[in-house]
Amino acid sequence: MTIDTRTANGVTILDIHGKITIGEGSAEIRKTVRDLLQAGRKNILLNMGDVSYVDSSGIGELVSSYTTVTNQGGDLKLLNLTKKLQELLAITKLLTVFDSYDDEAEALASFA
Amino acid sequence: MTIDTRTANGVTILDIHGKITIGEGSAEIRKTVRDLLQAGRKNILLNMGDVSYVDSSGIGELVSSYTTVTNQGGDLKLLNLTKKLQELLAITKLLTVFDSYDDEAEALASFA
Amino acid sequence: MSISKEIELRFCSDVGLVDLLQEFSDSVSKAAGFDADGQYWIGLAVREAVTNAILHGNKEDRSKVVELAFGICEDRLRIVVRDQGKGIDESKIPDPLDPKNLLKAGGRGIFFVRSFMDSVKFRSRPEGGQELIMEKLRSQKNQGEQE
Amino acid sequence: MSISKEIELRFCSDVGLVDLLQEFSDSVSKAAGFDADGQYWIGLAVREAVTNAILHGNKEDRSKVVELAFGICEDRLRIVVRDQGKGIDESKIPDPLDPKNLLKAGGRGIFFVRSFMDSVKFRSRPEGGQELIMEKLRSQKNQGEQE
Ligand SMILES: Nc1ncnc2c1ncn2[C@@H]1O[C@H](COP(=O)(O)OP(=O)(O)O)[C@@H](O)[C@H]1O
Ligand SMILES: Nc1ncnc2c1ncn2[C@@H]1O[C@H](COP(=O)(O)OP(=O)(O)O)[C@@H](O)[C@H]1O
Repeated sequence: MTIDTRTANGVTILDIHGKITIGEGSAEIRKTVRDLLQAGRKNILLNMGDVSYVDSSGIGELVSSYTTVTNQGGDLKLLNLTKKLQELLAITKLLTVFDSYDDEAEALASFA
Repeated sequence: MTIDTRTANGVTILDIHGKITIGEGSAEIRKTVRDLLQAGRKNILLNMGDVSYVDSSGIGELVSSYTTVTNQGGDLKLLNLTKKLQELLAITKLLTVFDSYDDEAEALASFA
Repeated sequence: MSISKEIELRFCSDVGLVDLLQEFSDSVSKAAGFDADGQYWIGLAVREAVTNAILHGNKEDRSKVVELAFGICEDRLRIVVRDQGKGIDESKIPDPLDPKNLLKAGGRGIFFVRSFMDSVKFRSRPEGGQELIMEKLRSQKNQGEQE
Repeated sequence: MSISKEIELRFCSDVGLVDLLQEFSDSVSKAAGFDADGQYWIGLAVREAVTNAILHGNKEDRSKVVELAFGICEDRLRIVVRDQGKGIDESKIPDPLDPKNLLKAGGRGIFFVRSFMDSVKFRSRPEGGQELIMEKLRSQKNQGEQE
Protein backbone atom coordinates (compact mmCIF):
# COMPACT_ATOMS: atom_id res chain seq x y z
CA MET A 1 0.00 0.00 0.00
CA THR A 2 1.16 3.50 -0.77
CA ILE A 3 -0.42 6.81 0.18
CA ASP A 4 -0.11 10.05 -1.77
CA THR A 5 -1.06 13.19 0.07
CA ARG A 6 -2.43 16.37 -1.51
CA THR A 7 -4.46 19.36 -0.34
CA ALA A 8 -7.46 21.14 -1.87
CA ASN A 9 -9.74 23.76 -0.30
CA GLY A 10 -8.22 23.11 3.12
CA VAL A 11 -8.98 19.39 2.87
CA THR A 12 -6.18 16.82 2.93
CA ILE A 13 -6.82 14.14 0.35
CA LEU A 14 -5.07 10.81 0.82
CA ASP A 15 -4.93 8.85 -2.42
CA ILE A 16 -4.54 5.29 -1.23
CA HIS A 17 -3.14 2.72 -3.65
CA GLY A 18 -3.13 -1.05 -3.26
CA LYS A 19 -4.32 -3.32 -0.49
CA ILE A 20 -5.55 -2.35 2.96
CA THR A 21 -5.12 -5.71 4.61
CA ILE A 22 -3.41 -7.54 7.40
CA GLY A 23 0.29 -7.73 6.72
CA GLU A 24 0.12 -4.94 4.10
CA GLY A 25 1.19 -2.26 6.58
CA SER A 26 -2.45 -1.65 7.42
CA ALA A 27 -1.46 0.65 10.29
CA GLU A 28 -0.05 3.14 7.81
CA ILE A 29 -3.31 4.99 7.25
CA ARG A 30 -3.82 5.39 10.98
CA LYS A 31 -0.29 6.73 11.32
CA THR A 32 -0.69 9.19 8.45
CA VAL A 33 -3.98 10.39 9.90
CA ARG A 34 -2.42 10.86 13.34
CA ASP A 35 0.42 12.90 11.84
CA LEU A 36 -2.09 15.10 10.00
CA LEU A 37 -4.09 15.73 13.17
CA GLN A 38 -0.91 16.67 14.97
CA ALA A 39 -0.22 19.18 12.22
CA GLY A 40 -3.69 20.61 12.79
CA ARG A 41 -5.15 19.25 9.57
CA LYS A 42 -8.53 17.92 10.61
CA ASN A 43 -10.40 17.67 7.31
CA ILE A 44 -9.39 14.42 5.74
CA LEU A 45 -10.71 12.70 2.62
CA LEU A 46 -9.58 9.14 1.87
CA ASN A 47 -9.66 8.46 -1.86
CA MET A 48 -10.33 4.71 -2.14
CA GLY A 49 -10.62 4.61 -5.94
CA ASP A 50 -7.33 2.78 -6.36
CA VAL A 51 -7.68 0.43 -3.39
CA SER A 52 -7.57 -3.10 -4.76
CA TYR A 53 -8.49 -5.12 -1.69
CA VAL A 54 -9.76 -4.59 1.84
CA ASP A 55 -10.18 -7.26 4.51
CA SER A 56 -11.66 -7.05 8.03
CA SER A 57 -8.38 -5.70 9.32
CA GLY A 58 -8.51 -2.95 6.68
CA ILE A 59 -12.08 -2.09 7.64
CA GLY A 60 -10.84 -1.85 11.23
CA GLU A 61 -8.14 0.49 10.03
CA LEU A 62 -10.71 2.79 8.42
CA VAL A 63 -12.89 2.71 11.53
CA SER A 64 -10.10 3.57 13.91
CA SER A 65 -8.87 6.36 11.66
CA TYR A 66 -12.43 7.65 11.63
CA THR A 67 -12.82 7.60 15.42
CA THR A 68 -9.42 9.20 15.95
CA VAL A 69 -10.30 12.09 13.64
CA THR A 70 -13.82 12.50 15.01
CA ASN A 71 -12.57 12.49 18.61
CA GLN A 72 -10.31 15.41 17.75
CA GLY A 73 -13.18 17.37 16.29
CA GLY A 74 -12.19 16.67 12.72
CA ASP A 75 -13.94 15.05 9.75
CA LEU A 76 -12.85 11.93 7.90
CA LYS A 77 -14.79 11.07 4.75
CA LEU A 78 -14.46 8.54 1.98
CA LEU A 79 -14.23 9.08 -1.77
CA ASN A 80 -14.70 6.63 -4.65
CA LEU A 81 -15.67 3.46 -2.82
CA THR A 82 -15.25 0.39 -4.98
CA LYS A 83 -18.30 -1.82 -5.29
CA LYS A 84 -16.78 -4.51 -3.08
CA LEU A 85 -15.80 -2.04 -0.35
CA GLN A 86 -19.28 -0.58 -0.47
CA GLU A 87 -20.73 -4.06 0.07
CA LEU A 88 -18.39 -4.68 3.01
CA LEU A 89 -19.35 -1.37 4.63
CA ALA A 90 -23.02 -2.17 4.01
CA ILE A 91 -23.00 -5.56 5.73
CA THR A 92 -21.00 -4.20 8.65
CA LYS A 93 -23.49 -1.31 8.98
CA LEU A 94 -20.67 1.20 8.52
CA LEU A 95 -22.08 2.74 5.36
CA THR A 96 -24.21 4.98 7.57
CA VAL A 97 -21.26 5.86 9.78
CA PHE A 98 -18.98 7.04 6.98
CA ASP A 99 -19.83 10.00 4.80
CA SER A 100 -18.89 8.85 1.32
CA TYR A 101 -18.83 10.45 -2.12
CA ASP A 102 -18.34 9.50 -5.74
CA ASP A 103 -17.40 12.98 -6.82
CA GLU A 104 -14.33 14.76 -5.49
CA ALA A 105 -15.73 18.31 -5.87
CA GLU A 106 -18.87 17.30 -4.02
CA ALA A 107 -16.80 15.65 -1.31
CA LEU A 108 -14.65 18.77 -0.89
CA ALA A 109 -17.72 21.01 -0.74
CA SER A 110 -19.17 18.87 2.05
CA PHE A 111 -16.34 19.88 4.40
CA ALA A 112 -17.21 23.59 4.09
CA MET B 1 -8.00 -25.48 -25.92
CA THR B 2 -10.01 -24.79 -29.03
CA ILE B 3 -9.04 -25.20 -32.68
CA ASP B 4 -10.41 -23.16 -35.57
CA THR B 5 -9.83 -24.57 -39.03
CA ARG B 6 -9.52 -22.57 -42.22
CA THR B 7 -8.00 -23.10 -45.65
CA ALA B 8 -5.81 -20.88 -47.82
CA ASN B 9 -3.90 -21.79 -51.00
CA GLY B 10 -4.54 -25.49 -50.42
CA VAL B 11 -3.05 -25.32 -46.93
CA THR B 12 -5.16 -26.10 -43.86
CA ILE B 13 -4.47 -23.61 -41.14
CA LEU B 14 -5.33 -24.61 -37.58
CA ASP B 15 -5.66 -21.57 -35.31
CA ILE B 16 -5.04 -23.03 -31.88
CA HIS B 17 -6.30 -21.11 -28.84
CA GLY B 18 -5.40 -21.71 -25.20
CA LYS B 19 -3.24 -24.31 -23.53
CA ILE B 20 -1.60 -27.36 -25.06
CA THR B 21 -0.97 -29.26 -21.86
CA ILE B 22 -1.68 -32.46 -20.03
CA GLY B 23 -5.32 -32.57 -19.05
CA GLU B 24 -6.26 -29.80 -21.49
CA GLY B 25 -7.39 -32.32 -24.13
CA SER B 26 -3.88 -32.31 -25.54
CA ALA B 27 -4.78 -35.19 -27.86
CA GLU B 28 -7.14 -32.93 -29.78
CA ILE B 29 -4.50 -31.60 -32.18
CA ARG B 30 -3.38 -35.11 -33.04
CA LYS B 31 -6.99 -36.10 -33.67
CA THR B 32 -7.69 -33.08 -35.86
CA VAL B 33 -4.52 -33.74 -37.84
CA ARG B 34 -5.45 -37.40 -38.33
CA ASP B 35 -8.90 -36.41 -39.59
CA LEU B 36 -7.34 -33.97 -42.06
CA LEU B 37 -4.95 -36.60 -43.40
CA GLN B 38 -7.85 -38.99 -43.84
CA ALA B 39 -9.62 -36.29 -45.88
CA GLY B 40 -6.48 -36.05 -48.02
CA ARG B 41 -5.40 -32.67 -46.69
CA LYS B 42 -1.69 -33.04 -46.18
CA ASN B 43 -0.47 -29.43 -45.97
CA ILE B 44 -1.02 -28.30 -42.43
CA LEU B 45 0.00 -25.09 -40.73
CA LEU B 46 -0.44 -24.78 -36.96
CA ASN B 47 -0.94 -21.16 -35.94
CA MET B 48 0.46 -20.97 -32.39
CA GLY B 49 0.02 -17.21 -31.97
CA ASP B 50 -2.82 -17.58 -29.47
CA VAL B 51 -1.39 -20.55 -27.55
CA SER B 52 -1.00 -19.44 -23.95
CA TYR B 53 0.90 -22.36 -22.47
CA VAL B 54 2.70 -25.50 -23.60
CA ASP B 55 4.19 -28.18 -21.34
CA SER B 56 6.24 -31.29 -22.20
CA SER B 57 3.06 -33.14 -23.00
CA GLY B 58 2.08 -30.37 -25.42
CA ILE B 59 5.50 -30.53 -27.08
CA GLY B 60 4.96 -34.27 -27.43
CA GLU B 61 1.63 -33.55 -29.05
CA LEU B 62 3.28 -31.30 -31.63
CA VAL B 63 6.00 -33.87 -32.31
CA SER B 64 3.58 -36.75 -32.82
CA SER B 65 1.38 -34.63 -35.07
CA TYR B 66 4.50 -33.79 -37.05
CA THR B 67 5.61 -37.41 -37.44
CA THR B 68 2.11 -38.56 -38.36
CA VAL B 69 1.88 -35.98 -41.14
CA THR B 70 5.43 -36.54 -42.38
CA ASN B 71 4.94 -40.32 -42.47
CA GLN B 72 1.96 -39.79 -44.78
CA GLY B 73 4.01 -37.65 -47.11
CA GLY B 74 2.52 -34.40 -45.87
CA ASP B 75 3.96 -31.23 -44.39
CA LEU B 76 3.25 -29.83 -40.93
CA LYS B 77 4.67 -26.40 -40.17
CA LEU B 78 4.37 -23.90 -37.35
CA LEU B 79 3.32 -20.26 -37.46
CA ASN B 80 3.73 -17.48 -34.87
CA LEU B 81 5.71 -19.25 -32.16
CA THR B 82 5.54 -17.41 -28.87
CA LYS B 83 8.88 -16.57 -27.28
CA LYS B 84 8.44 -19.23 -24.58
CA LEU B 85 7.50 -21.95 -27.07
CA GLN B 86 10.50 -21.01 -29.17
CA GLU B 87 12.73 -21.44 -26.13
CA LEU B 88 11.18 -24.83 -25.34
CA LEU B 89 11.72 -26.01 -28.91
CA ALA B 90 15.27 -24.68 -28.82
CA ILE B 91 16.34 -26.56 -25.68
CA THR B 92 14.68 -29.76 -26.91
CA LYS B 93 16.50 -29.39 -30.26
CA LEU B 94 13.18 -29.38 -32.08
CA LEU B 95 13.58 -25.94 -33.57
CA THR B 96 15.56 -27.51 -36.41
CA VAL B 97 12.97 -30.24 -36.88
CA PHE B 98 10.00 -27.93 -37.31
CA ASP B 99 9.73 -25.46 -40.15
CA SER B 100 8.42 -22.32 -38.48
CA TYR B 101 7.36 -18.88 -39.68
CA ASP B 102 6.38 -15.49 -38.31
CA ASP B 103 4.52 -14.44 -41.42
CA GLU B 104 1.47 -16.27 -42.68
CA ALA B 105 1.95 -15.41 -46.36
CA GLU B 106 5.53 -16.61 -46.20
CA ALA B 107 4.44 -19.80 -44.42
CA LEU B 108 1.78 -20.49 -47.07
CA ALA B 109 4.26 -19.86 -49.89
CA SER B 110 6.67 -22.38 -48.38
CA PHE B 111 4.21 -25.23 -49.04
CA ALA B 112 4.13 -24.53 -52.78
CA MET C 1 -21.26 -35.52 -0.26
CA SER C 2 -18.54 -37.41 -2.07
CA ILE C 3 -15.34 -35.46 -2.45
CA SER C 4 -14.12 -35.39 -6.00
CA LYS C 5 -10.98 -33.31 -5.51
CA GLU C 6 -9.07 -32.70 -2.35
CA ILE C 7 -6.13 -30.41 -1.66
CA GLU C 8 -4.62 -29.69 1.69
CA LEU C 9 -2.03 -27.06 2.56
CA ARG C 10 0.16 -26.91 5.65
CA PHE C 11 2.19 -23.83 6.48
CA CYS C 12 3.98 -22.02 9.23
CA SER C 13 2.15 -19.36 11.25
CA ASP C 14 3.32 -16.40 9.20
CA VAL C 15 0.76 -13.74 8.41
CA GLY C 16 2.81 -12.83 5.34
CA LEU C 17 1.42 -15.96 3.68
CA VAL C 18 -2.25 -14.94 3.62
CA ASP C 19 -2.04 -13.26 0.19
CA LEU C 20 -0.70 -16.46 -1.34
CA LEU C 21 -3.36 -18.55 0.30
CA GLN C 22 -6.12 -16.26 -0.82
CA GLU C 23 -4.80 -16.43 -4.39
CA PHE C 24 -4.81 -20.21 -4.12
CA SER C 25 -8.37 -20.12 -2.85
CA ASP C 26 -9.28 -18.09 -5.94
CA SER C 27 -7.76 -20.78 -8.19
CA VAL C 28 -9.59 -23.56 -6.37
CA SER C 29 -12.96 -21.84 -6.30
CA LYS C 30 -12.54 -20.97 -9.96
CA ALA C 31 -11.85 -24.63 -10.70
CA ALA C 32 -14.99 -25.45 -8.69
CA GLY C 33 -16.95 -23.26 -11.11
CA PHE C 34 -17.54 -20.15 -8.99
CA ASP C 35 -17.67 -16.89 -10.87
CA ALA C 36 -15.41 -13.90 -10.11
CA ASP C 37 -17.69 -12.61 -7.34
CA GLY C 38 -17.96 -16.05 -5.75
CA GLN C 39 -14.18 -16.44 -5.89
CA TYR C 40 -13.77 -13.05 -4.27
CA TRP C 41 -16.03 -13.71 -1.29
CA ILE C 42 -14.73 -17.22 -0.72
CA GLY C 43 -11.18 -15.89 -0.90
CA LEU C 44 -11.96 -13.23 1.67
CA ALA C 45 -13.50 -15.84 3.99
CA VAL C 46 -10.35 -17.95 3.60
CA ARG C 47 -8.16 -14.95 4.30
CA GLU C 48 -10.07 -14.13 7.51
CA ALA C 49 -10.15 -17.72 8.75
CA VAL C 50 -6.45 -18.24 8.05
CA THR C 51 -5.52 -14.91 9.64
CA ASN C 52 -7.42 -15.92 12.78
CA ALA C 53 -5.73 -19.33 12.87
CA ILE C 54 -2.31 -17.66 12.64
CA LEU C 55 -2.97 -14.75 15.02
CA HIS C 56 -5.49 -16.04 17.57
CA GLY C 57 -5.04 -19.81 17.24
CA ASN C 58 -1.27 -20.18 16.94
CA LYS C 59 -0.45 -16.72 18.29
CA GLU C 60 2.09 -16.28 15.49
CA ASP C 61 4.30 -19.02 16.95
CA ARG C 62 6.13 -19.92 13.74
CA SER C 63 6.80 -23.45 14.93
CA LYS C 64 3.04 -24.05 14.94
CA VAL C 65 1.34 -25.17 11.79
CA VAL C 66 -1.89 -24.10 10.12
CA GLU C 67 -3.70 -26.48 7.81
CA LEU C 68 -6.03 -25.33 5.05
CA ALA C 69 -7.97 -28.06 3.27
CA PHE C 70 -10.14 -27.68 0.18
CA GLY C 71 -12.59 -30.35 -0.90
CA ILE C 72 -14.40 -29.84 -4.18
CA CYS C 73 -17.52 -31.92 -3.67
CA GLU C 74 -20.29 -32.51 -6.15
CA ASP C 75 -22.60 -29.91 -4.66
CA ARG C 76 -20.31 -27.72 -2.57
CA LEU C 77 -16.83 -26.42 -1.86
CA ARG C 78 -15.70 -27.43 1.60
CA ILE C 79 -12.89 -25.55 3.28
CA VAL C 80 -11.34 -26.50 6.62
CA VAL C 81 -8.85 -24.37 8.56
CA ARG C 82 -7.01 -26.04 11.43
CA ASP C 83 -4.75 -24.47 14.00
CA GLN C 84 -2.93 -25.69 17.11
CA GLY C 85 -4.58 -23.23 19.49
CA LYS C 86 -6.95 -23.51 22.41
CA GLY C 87 -10.01 -22.98 20.25
CA ILE C 88 -12.76 -20.46 20.35
CA ASP C 89 -15.77 -20.07 22.61
CA GLU C 90 -18.45 -19.21 20.08
CA SER C 91 -20.77 -17.78 22.72
CA LYS C 92 -18.12 -15.18 23.51
CA ILE C 93 -17.70 -13.77 20.01
CA PRO C 94 -19.07 -10.21 20.19
CA ASP C 95 -21.59 -9.17 17.54
CA PRO C 96 -19.89 -6.52 15.40
CA LEU C 97 -23.29 -5.10 14.39
CA ASP C 98 -24.18 -4.31 18.01
CA PRO C 99 -24.17 -0.47 18.22
CA LYS C 100 -21.66 -0.62 21.08
CA ASN C 101 -19.24 -2.57 18.86
CA LEU C 102 -19.84 -0.70 15.63
CA LEU C 103 -16.84 1.59 16.03
CA LYS C 104 -14.44 -1.04 17.37
CA ALA C 105 -11.36 -1.64 15.26
CA GLY C 106 -11.58 -5.44 15.35
CA GLY C 107 -14.11 -8.20 15.57
CA ARG C 108 -15.37 -8.47 11.99
CA GLY C 109 -13.39 -11.49 10.77
CA ILE C 110 -15.71 -14.29 11.80
CA PHE C 111 -18.67 -12.14 10.83
CA PHE C 112 -17.21 -11.94 7.32
CA VAL C 113 -16.69 -15.69 7.20
CA ARG C 114 -20.28 -16.27 8.26
CA SER C 115 -21.57 -13.66 5.77
CA PHE C 116 -19.82 -15.09 2.73
CA MET C 117 -20.12 -18.83 3.32
CA ASP C 118 -23.28 -20.94 3.42
CA SER C 119 -22.30 -22.82 6.56
CA VAL C 120 -19.62 -22.33 9.21
CA LYS C 121 -18.79 -24.61 12.13
CA PHE C 122 -16.10 -24.62 14.79
CA ARG C 123 -14.87 -27.83 16.30
CA SER C 124 -12.15 -28.58 18.79
CA ARG C 125 -10.12 -31.49 17.57
CA PRO C 126 -9.65 -34.55 19.79
CA GLU C 127 -5.93 -34.43 18.96
CA GLY C 128 -5.76 -30.78 20.07
CA GLY C 129 -6.24 -27.51 18.24
CA GLN C 130 -9.33 -26.19 16.58
CA GLU C 131 -10.96 -26.57 13.24
CA LEU C 132 -13.16 -24.17 11.32
CA ILE C 133 -15.27 -25.93 8.71
CA MET C 134 -16.95 -23.75 6.11
CA GLU C 135 -18.90 -24.63 3.02
CA LYS C 136 -20.21 -22.84 -0.02
CA LEU C 137 -22.81 -24.47 -2.23
CA ARG C 138 -21.95 -24.80 -5.90
CA SER C 139 -25.46 -23.70 -6.73
CA GLN C 140 -26.49 -21.96 -9.92
CA LYS C 141 -26.54 -18.73 -7.98
CA ASN C 142 -22.85 -18.87 -7.15
CA GLN C 143 -21.67 -19.98 -10.54
CA GLY C 144 -20.74 -18.19 -13.71
CA GLU C 145 -22.57 -18.68 -16.99
CA GLN C 146 -20.04 -21.09 -18.39
CA GLU C 147 -18.18 -23.30 -16.00
CA MET D 1 19.99 -22.75 4.47
CA SER D 2 17.41 -21.69 7.04
CA ILE D 3 13.85 -21.92 5.82
CA SER D 4 11.96 -18.71 6.37
CA LYS D 5 8.61 -19.73 4.92
CA GLU D 6 7.27 -23.19 4.36
CA ILE D 7 4.11 -24.33 2.65
CA GLU D 8 3.18 -27.89 1.89
CA LEU D 9 0.31 -29.16 -0.24
CA ARG D 10 -1.21 -32.64 -0.26
CA PHE D 11 -3.65 -33.67 -2.94
CA CYS D 12 -5.23 -36.64 -4.63
CA SER D 13 -3.66 -38.05 -7.78
CA ASP D 14 -5.81 -36.14 -10.23
CA VAL D 15 -4.09 -34.68 -13.24
CA GLY D 16 -6.86 -32.07 -13.42
CA LEU D 17 -5.18 -30.34 -10.49
CA VAL D 18 -1.91 -29.43 -12.21
CA ASP D 19 -3.14 -26.04 -13.45
CA LEU D 20 -4.04 -25.01 -9.90
CA LEU D 21 -0.71 -26.17 -8.56
CA GLN D 22 1.22 -24.36 -11.23
CA GLU D 23 -0.70 -21.16 -10.44
CA PHE D 24 0.16 -21.65 -6.79
CA SER D 25 3.80 -22.13 -7.70
CA ASP D 26 3.63 -18.80 -9.55
CA SER D 27 2.30 -17.08 -6.41
CA VAL D 28 5.02 -18.63 -4.25
CA SER D 29 7.89 -17.88 -6.60
CA LYS D 30 6.57 -14.34 -7.01
CA ALA D 31 6.55 -13.98 -3.22
CA ALA D 32 10.12 -15.30 -3.24
CA GLY D 33 11.06 -12.42 -5.52
CA PHE D 34 11.38 -14.18 -8.87
CA ASP D 35 10.43 -12.12 -11.90
CA ALA D 36 7.77 -13.18 -14.43
CA ASP D 37 10.22 -15.32 -16.43
CA GLY D 38 11.52 -17.01 -13.29
CA GLN D 39 7.98 -17.72 -12.15
CA TYR D 40 7.18 -19.18 -15.54
CA TRP D 41 10.07 -21.65 -15.64
CA ILE D 42 9.69 -22.69 -12.01
CA GLY D 43 5.96 -23.17 -12.58
CA LEU D 44 6.64 -25.36 -15.59
CA ALA D 45 9.13 -27.47 -13.59
CA VAL D 46 6.50 -27.87 -10.85
CA ARG D 47 3.90 -28.85 -13.43
CA GLU D 48 6.17 -31.51 -14.93
CA ALA D 49 7.26 -32.93 -11.57
CA VAL D 50 3.70 -33.07 -10.24
CA THR D 51 2.40 -34.61 -13.47
CA ASN D 52 5.05 -37.34 -13.17
CA ALA D 53 4.18 -37.96 -9.52
CA ILE D 54 0.50 -38.37 -10.44
CA LEU D 55 0.97 -40.38 -13.66
CA HIS D 56 4.15 -42.41 -13.16
CA GLY D 57 4.48 -42.40 -9.37
CA ASN D 58 0.90 -42.93 -8.21
CA LYS D 59 -0.37 -44.21 -11.57
CA GLU D 60 -3.44 -42.00 -11.21
CA ASP D 61 -4.67 -44.05 -8.25
CA ARG D 62 -6.85 -41.38 -6.69
CA SER D 63 -6.50 -42.87 -3.23
CA LYS D 64 -2.77 -42.12 -3.40
CA VAL D 65 -1.52 -38.74 -2.32
CA VAL D 66 1.03 -36.38 -3.85
CA GLU D 67 2.81 -33.86 -1.66
CA LEU D 68 4.25 -30.63 -2.97
CA ALA D 69 6.33 -28.62 -0.51
CA PHE D 70 7.73 -25.13 -1.02
CA GLY D 71 10.42 -23.71 1.21
CA ILE D 72 11.43 -20.10 0.68
CA CYS D 73 14.95 -20.05 2.06
CA GLU D 74 17.23 -17.09 2.31
CA ASP D 75 19.18 -17.90 -0.82
CA ARG D 76 16.91 -20.30 -2.70
CA LEU D 77 13.45 -21.64 -3.36
CA ARG D 78 13.27 -25.32 -2.51
CA ILE D 79 10.50 -27.47 -3.95
CA VAL D 80 9.89 -31.09 -3.05
CA VAL D 81 7.44 -33.39 -4.82
CA ARG D 82 6.60 -36.69 -3.12
CA ASP D 83 4.60 -39.58 -4.44
CA GLN D 84 3.72 -43.06 -3.20
CA GLY D 85 5.20 -44.88 -6.17
CA LYS D 86 8.12 -47.24 -6.69
CA GLY D 87 10.49 -44.45 -7.59
CA ILE D 88 12.61 -43.82 -10.59
CA ASP D 89 15.84 -45.37 -11.82
CA GLU D 90 17.72 -42.28 -12.93
CA SER D 91 20.14 -44.26 -15.03
CA LYS D 92 17.20 -45.46 -17.12
CA ILE D 93 15.82 -42.06 -18.06
CA PRO D 94 16.39 -41.74 -21.82
CA ASP D 95 18.07 -38.59 -23.08
CA PRO D 96 15.45 -36.70 -25.11
CA LEU D 97 18.18 -34.92 -27.08
CA ASP D 98 19.57 -38.21 -28.37
CA PRO D 99 18.75 -38.21 -32.12
CA LYS D 100 16.96 -41.54 -31.78
CA ASN D 101 14.62 -39.99 -29.15
CA LEU D 102 14.16 -36.60 -30.78
CA LEU D 103 10.88 -37.50 -32.46
CA LYS D 104 9.41 -39.46 -29.55
CA ALA D 105 6.17 -38.07 -28.12
CA GLY D 106 7.24 -38.36 -24.50
CA GLY D 107 10.32 -38.19 -22.33
CA ARG D 108 10.87 -34.44 -21.96
CA GLY D 109 9.38 -33.85 -18.50
CA ILE D 110 12.41 -34.52 -16.33
CA PHE D 111 14.61 -32.82 -18.91
CA PHE D 112 12.47 -29.69 -18.47
CA VAL D 113 12.76 -29.90 -14.69
CA ARG D 114 16.53 -30.21 -14.97
CA SER D 115 16.72 -27.36 -17.50
CA PHE D 116 14.76 -24.84 -15.45
CA MET D 117 15.98 -25.58 -11.94
CA ASP D 118 19.47 -25.12 -10.52
CA SER D 119 19.57 -28.51 -8.82
CA VAL D 120 17.41 -31.63 -9.03
CA LYS D 121 17.69 -34.77 -6.94
CA PHE D 122 15.65 -37.95 -6.66
CA ARG D 123 15.47 -39.88 -3.42
CA SER D 124 13.50 -42.91 -2.39
CA ARG D 125 11.95 -42.31 0.98
CA PRO D 126 12.57 -44.76 3.84
CA GLU D 127 8.83 -44.73 4.55
CA GLY D 128 8.11 -45.63 0.91
CA GLY D 129 7.50 -43.56 -2.18
CA GLN D 130 9.85 -41.21 -3.93
CA GLU D 131 10.85 -37.63 -3.55
CA LEU D 132 12.05 -35.16 -6.15
CA ILE D 133 13.93 -32.26 -4.60
CA MET D 134 14.56 -29.25 -6.80
CA GLU D 135 16.02 -25.88 -6.02
CA LYS D 136 16.28 -22.53 -7.72
CA LEU D 137 18.68 -19.92 -6.43
CA ARG D 138 17.22 -16.55 -5.56
CA SER D 139 20.19 -14.95 -7.22
CA GLN D 140 20.20 -11.52 -8.81
CA LYS D 141 19.91 -13.24 -12.15
CA ASN D 142 16.54 -14.81 -11.36
CA GLN D 143 14.99 -11.82 -9.69
CA GLY D 144 13.10 -8.82 -10.91
CA GLU D 145 14.40 -5.28 -10.47
CA GLN D 146 12.22 -4.54 -7.48
CA GLU D 147 11.34 -7.35 -5.16
N1 LIG E 1 -8.70 -19.64 15.42
C1 LIG E 1 -9.03 -19.05 16.59
N2 LIG E 1 -8.58 -19.53 17.77
C2 LIG E 1 -8.90 -18.92 18.94
N3 LIG E 1 -9.66 -17.82 19.03
C3 LIG E 1 -10.13 -17.28 17.89
C4 LIG E 1 -9.86 -17.88 16.62
N4 LIG E 1 -10.47 -17.12 15.69
C5 LIG E 1 -11.09 -16.11 16.33
N5 LIG E 1 -10.89 -16.20 17.66
C6 LIG E 1 -11.44 -15.28 18.70
O1 LIG E 1 -12.60 -14.67 18.19
C7 LIG E 1 -12.45 -13.25 18.22
C8 LIG E 1 -13.16 -12.62 17.04
O2 LIG E 1 -12.48 -12.93 15.85
P1 LIG E 1 -12.72 -12.06 14.56
O3 LIG E 1 -14.19 -11.94 14.35
O4 LIG E 1 -11.96 -12.67 13.43
O5 LIG E 1 -12.18 -10.63 14.89
P2 LIG E 1 -10.68 -10.15 15.22
O6 LIG E 1 -9.75 -11.17 14.69
O7 LIG E 1 -10.60 -8.84 14.55
O8 LIG E 1 -10.64 -10.05 16.72
C9 LIG E 1 -10.95 -13.00 18.22
O9 LIG E 1 -10.61 -11.77 18.79
C10 LIG E 1 -10.45 -14.17 19.04
O10 LIG E 1 -10.54 -13.92 20.40
N1 LIG F 1 7.62 -39.84 -10.07
C1 LIG F 1 8.02 -40.87 -10.84
N2 LIG F 1 7.93 -42.15 -10.38
C2 LIG F 1 8.32 -43.18 -11.17
N3 LIG F 1 8.81 -43.04 -12.41
C3 LIG F 1 8.94 -41.81 -12.91
C4 LIG F 1 8.55 -40.65 -12.16
N4 LIG F 1 8.79 -39.57 -12.92
C5 LIG F 1 9.29 -40.00 -14.07
N5 LIG F 1 9.40 -41.36 -14.10
C6 LIG F 1 9.91 -42.20 -15.20
O1 LIG F 1 10.79 -41.43 -15.99
C7 LIG F 1 10.34 -41.41 -17.36
C8 LIG F 1 10.67 -40.07 -17.99
O2 LIG F 1 9.85 -39.07 -17.43
P1 LIG F 1 9.63 -37.71 -18.20
O3 LIG F 1 10.96 -37.19 -18.59
O4 LIG F 1 8.82 -36.84 -17.35
O5 LIG F 1 8.87 -38.07 -19.52
P2 LIG F 1 7.40 -38.68 -19.72
O6 LIG F 1 6.62 -38.41 -18.49
O7 LIG F 1 6.90 -37.96 -20.91
O8 LIG F 1 7.61 -40.15 -19.97
C9 LIG F 1 8.86 -41.71 -17.28
O9 LIG F 1 8.39 -42.27 -18.47
C10 LIG F 1 8.79 -42.67 -16.11
O10 LIG F 1 9.09 -43.97 -16.52
